[in-house]
Amino acid sequence: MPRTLTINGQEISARNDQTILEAARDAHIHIPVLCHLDGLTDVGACRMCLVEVAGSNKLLPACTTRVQEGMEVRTDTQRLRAYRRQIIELLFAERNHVCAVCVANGHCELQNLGIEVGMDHVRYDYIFPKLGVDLSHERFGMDHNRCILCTRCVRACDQLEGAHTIDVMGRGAKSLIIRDMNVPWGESTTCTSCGKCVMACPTGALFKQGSTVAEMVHDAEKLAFLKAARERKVWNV
Amino acid sequence: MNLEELNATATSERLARTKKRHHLYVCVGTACQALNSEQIAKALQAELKQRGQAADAEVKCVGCPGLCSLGPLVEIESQVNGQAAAAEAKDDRRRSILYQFVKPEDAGEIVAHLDGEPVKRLETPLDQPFFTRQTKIVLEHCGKIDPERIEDYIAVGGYQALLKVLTEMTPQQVIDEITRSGLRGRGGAGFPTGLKWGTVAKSDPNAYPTHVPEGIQSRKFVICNGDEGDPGAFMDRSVMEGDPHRILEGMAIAAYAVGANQGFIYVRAEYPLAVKRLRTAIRQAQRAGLLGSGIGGTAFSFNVDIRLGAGAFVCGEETALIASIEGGRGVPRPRPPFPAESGLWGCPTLINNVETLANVPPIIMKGADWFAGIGTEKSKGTKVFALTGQVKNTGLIEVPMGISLREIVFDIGGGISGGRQFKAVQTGGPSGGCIPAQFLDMPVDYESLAKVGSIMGSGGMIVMDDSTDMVEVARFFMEFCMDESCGKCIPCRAGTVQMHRILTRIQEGRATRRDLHILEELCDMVKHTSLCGLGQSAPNPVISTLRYFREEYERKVNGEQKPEVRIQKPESRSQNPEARSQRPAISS
Amino acid sequence: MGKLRFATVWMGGCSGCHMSFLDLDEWLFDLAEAVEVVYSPVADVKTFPENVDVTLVEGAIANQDHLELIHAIRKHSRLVVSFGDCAVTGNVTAMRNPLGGAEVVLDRAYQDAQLLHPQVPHDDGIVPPLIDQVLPVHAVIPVDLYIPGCPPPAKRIRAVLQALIEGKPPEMIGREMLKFG
Amino acid sequence: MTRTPTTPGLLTGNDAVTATSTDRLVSDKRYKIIEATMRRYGYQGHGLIEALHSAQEAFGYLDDFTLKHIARTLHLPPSKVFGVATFYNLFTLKPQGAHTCVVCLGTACYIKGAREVLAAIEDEYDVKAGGTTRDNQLSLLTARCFGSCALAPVITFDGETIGKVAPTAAAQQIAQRLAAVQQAR
Repeated sequence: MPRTLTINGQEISARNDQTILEAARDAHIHIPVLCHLDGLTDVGACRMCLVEVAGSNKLLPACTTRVQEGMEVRTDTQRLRAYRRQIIELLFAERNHVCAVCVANGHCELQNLGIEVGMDHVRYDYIFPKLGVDLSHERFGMDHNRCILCTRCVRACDQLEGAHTIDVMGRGAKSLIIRDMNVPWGESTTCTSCGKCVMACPTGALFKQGSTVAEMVHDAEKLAFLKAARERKVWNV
Repeated sequence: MNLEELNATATSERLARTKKRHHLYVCVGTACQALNSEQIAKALQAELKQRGQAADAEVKCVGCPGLCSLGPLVEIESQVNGQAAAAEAKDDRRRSILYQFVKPEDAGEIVAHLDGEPVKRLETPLDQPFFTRQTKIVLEHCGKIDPERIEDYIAVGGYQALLKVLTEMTPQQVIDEITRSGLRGRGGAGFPTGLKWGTVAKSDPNAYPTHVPEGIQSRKFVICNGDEGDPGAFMDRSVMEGDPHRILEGMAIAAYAVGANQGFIYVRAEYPLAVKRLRTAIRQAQRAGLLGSGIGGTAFSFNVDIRLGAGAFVCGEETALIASIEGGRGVPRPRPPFPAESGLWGCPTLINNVETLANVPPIIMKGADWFAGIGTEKSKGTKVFALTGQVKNTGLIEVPMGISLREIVFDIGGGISGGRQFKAVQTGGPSGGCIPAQFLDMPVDYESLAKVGSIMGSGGMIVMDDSTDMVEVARFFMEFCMDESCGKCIPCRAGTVQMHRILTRIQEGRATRRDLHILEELCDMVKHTSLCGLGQSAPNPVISTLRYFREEYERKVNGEQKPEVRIQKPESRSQNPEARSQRPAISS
Repeated sequence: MGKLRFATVWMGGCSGCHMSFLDLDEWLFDLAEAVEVVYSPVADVKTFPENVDVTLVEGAIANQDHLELIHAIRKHSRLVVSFGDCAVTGNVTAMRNPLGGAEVVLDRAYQDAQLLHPQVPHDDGIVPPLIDQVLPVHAVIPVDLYIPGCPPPAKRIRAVLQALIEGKPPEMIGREMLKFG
Repeated sequence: MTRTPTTPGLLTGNDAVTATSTDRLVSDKRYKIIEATMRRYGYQGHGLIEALHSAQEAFGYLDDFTLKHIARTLHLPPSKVFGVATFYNLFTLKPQGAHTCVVCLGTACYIKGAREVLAAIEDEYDVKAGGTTRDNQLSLLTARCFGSCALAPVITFDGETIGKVAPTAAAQQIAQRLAAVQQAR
């Protein structure tokens, strides 16, 4: 049964099983996302897609909230813009993101969001944690300095490859992406070297070995393609 | 055990009790136990035996009677037969005496004075405001029954409510009764309990994808949240330790009302005594046919399992708690869908706090109107608080909703200890706020506390005197939230780190007005964008102290921008090449 | 209207931002019409002058000299501009921060990497003492404007300066003006 | 119906169940306790935290071998088991000292000087919170709240609660207990 709702005052109709994010995209309304990736389940973690819904005193993540009849959604208020900028600044301050020397410079979702939210500098203290780079895998590398803990790699490995090689250890600011029991990537016994985690990564945290500055272009769309092909036997080439 | 058998057990227990003239209740709650109260019980027992009074008196190890600061506590209840004693007694049949700071070596003197004058040097009055100003519903049996004997619970009317519900009421009638009582969740947010039960009862277990493990038949679940994580709160622990059957009965009634056959009690592993007593209680209830299949001879089946927390504050949040019971990292997920529609393994799940469930049996027995007659218009019944901090009487109290903070702090609590002045009272733990003196006469209920920027919370109440540094209090709670953040959502994970840095900078005298401004902005953002309650409430201690004690912040931030700059001192460096020979070479 | 008193400063950075500034090519002549360069690595002035209208600061705050100079700059400049990623974020200069203090860097540079006579210069006036953690400029003094980029492209620098000369706030929005790296 | 543990040897490389590791599972009776816990949950994933509790109780900490054994028996990805084991504060991957002292840093204890108590113990034993003394005799930990707030500030020594601890007396109280244990031995 279709639902009618308004987003930013524009009346749109959507299927009842669609999320606000899906409905907005169908109507060509842009909502920024970071932990969302087409083809993976949503976790509502990055809070970039928070929207205002009339009648709700809480901001709701567009990626996990289903549309409802008569919903009035605002995606781009001044308040949301301010919050989004703060969140992106927090990410830049949290680990060591140095765009100038990053493999993903120019192809980075975090960098793009920095531009989108109008970040000209970071107001918070840079934490400068000491984090490692794992180059033990023959084809891929992981630089924890650039990881934003979006868990897209974790989900890609679990949901699309099925290996569940990757998970998160620790908690809070000390969380870290691990393979198996926190072994060097090259020593993982469950990793199939399929590269889906690398495709899923929004930043330069996961990369192909040998890439240098600005050379790492992720292939995130492949994952949605793969999911559709596997589960629905639809090849959207 | 059906109703008839239950009544028979209760009667025979009561009869057995009347045969003993003296009942010696020794508190074996965690605080008193830590002070060797089990030894006191043994010593009393030995003393009774030695004096040949064992047949006449009974020593009972009981849960917390509340006044922990005077512990170990021993209460003596005696049937009075001598004239002299009768004059002192409050009623003509029984008299009660409370002994404080008891040591095992006091046993002889206590037993010797059972029939005569009380031991004056140990006695503390039972008519002091600490006791007389309380209204006990949830804690009515704590301190009166042996939590490790189901017969004790049955003797005071235990499991009557469950059998009444199973034999006389429909699930809808149970939900209506709870709704009419006005009971609200005691875990913090104060959501109407009846409404929650109704939602779970109505929810279709097939509406969302489920993944129930093999061997579990139920498609709806009841969870008792005993993950009492707020520092400074121990209400739930005392109920679990002191009256565990009450919780099982409340859970079974809830399960019947919502249509669940399996329940879980999620308890902090830091509460080993509570876990032990709950395990014992479950075993006893199963043996008595009050848990398991065909409860009380009806067709209703309900099992309860215990799941241990493992040291994660965030697991008090219901979706994180569910993730933990499922065996995973205690990470919350966005709601909706709410657990009432899709919770444990995707099934409709009722999650209630310990204290909420403990209120259920008396509501069923005494009726919704009785309960609704206690408290204020929107906050019914009583609330248990753990009263701690710079107050004379620390311990566990249960008061009617609507009582003023002043009564709690100054009458029940006996005022500020150490001759200092009252400054604030902190409620709601790391999610709550600090309430200053100007609101001392405010009634304690959900709405009033929210209005002044705090929350009811689970019941921690920490009294602070005028020596307390409020910025330090805010920093303390922020450090707590930072350490306990699960790390899933960015505002909480990274925002608490930044807020903590600014608060630390303020404390070190290196902060500017700009820092204060950034702090306030962060508070607002983290509060409104975090995924779960932990993050959403993490800024509360800062917001409330900024609101009432802003001058303490202002005093500390008037300086100029002072980054932490440490300049390397060349002369302090080691210039000895040998000392460095251990270092690996850079290139080969 | 008189000319703007204009300064550029080179702190803890690679001078790439200044190179990019020089990439403004013939527009530099237009700039020279509108501003008077009162202090710059490309001008032979020893002390930072007073009454400066606009100062572009390239580089992060990495040693004691920077620390002293930046306070003088703030004191004497109407508008302080963080010029390039090192000034705005710390960038490459700050990549030593996760390693700990200054000693690790000095050891690496003057001891571990030297085969002959490894020794950290420690006499006064040779190498300014490093500060333990490299800081972006706004962590030390209030900053009025930020030009990101490593280096900021010449077009971006021109857009900012053009606006300042015209007395308007520059519009720092979009990829052209805000991309880091 | 319950599932049975996987046949050994499914994973190759360093995860392979070698003869020695099977020996260890057989010879070390403590694995029987963990086994019993996992059996109680039908060898299903939701028994993971309970299994980790048993293992921690049996061994005092969780080593790689035990974590792998639990992962294999419960049919869980090793990364998930490691993720869970490191999420919760009560699990530790490092061996602890012979004795454990825990300082409560809950609010009630905090405002009654728990921080000073901790500092005094750290000073006396030259160990930081979370660490173990060099002679492996004492591990010093902190806790969020024991719920014994009426006794604030509270510390525990090998599970025994010591209430109303003064900073000046804390180290001495621990020393007494350490001495008592050593004498008993």
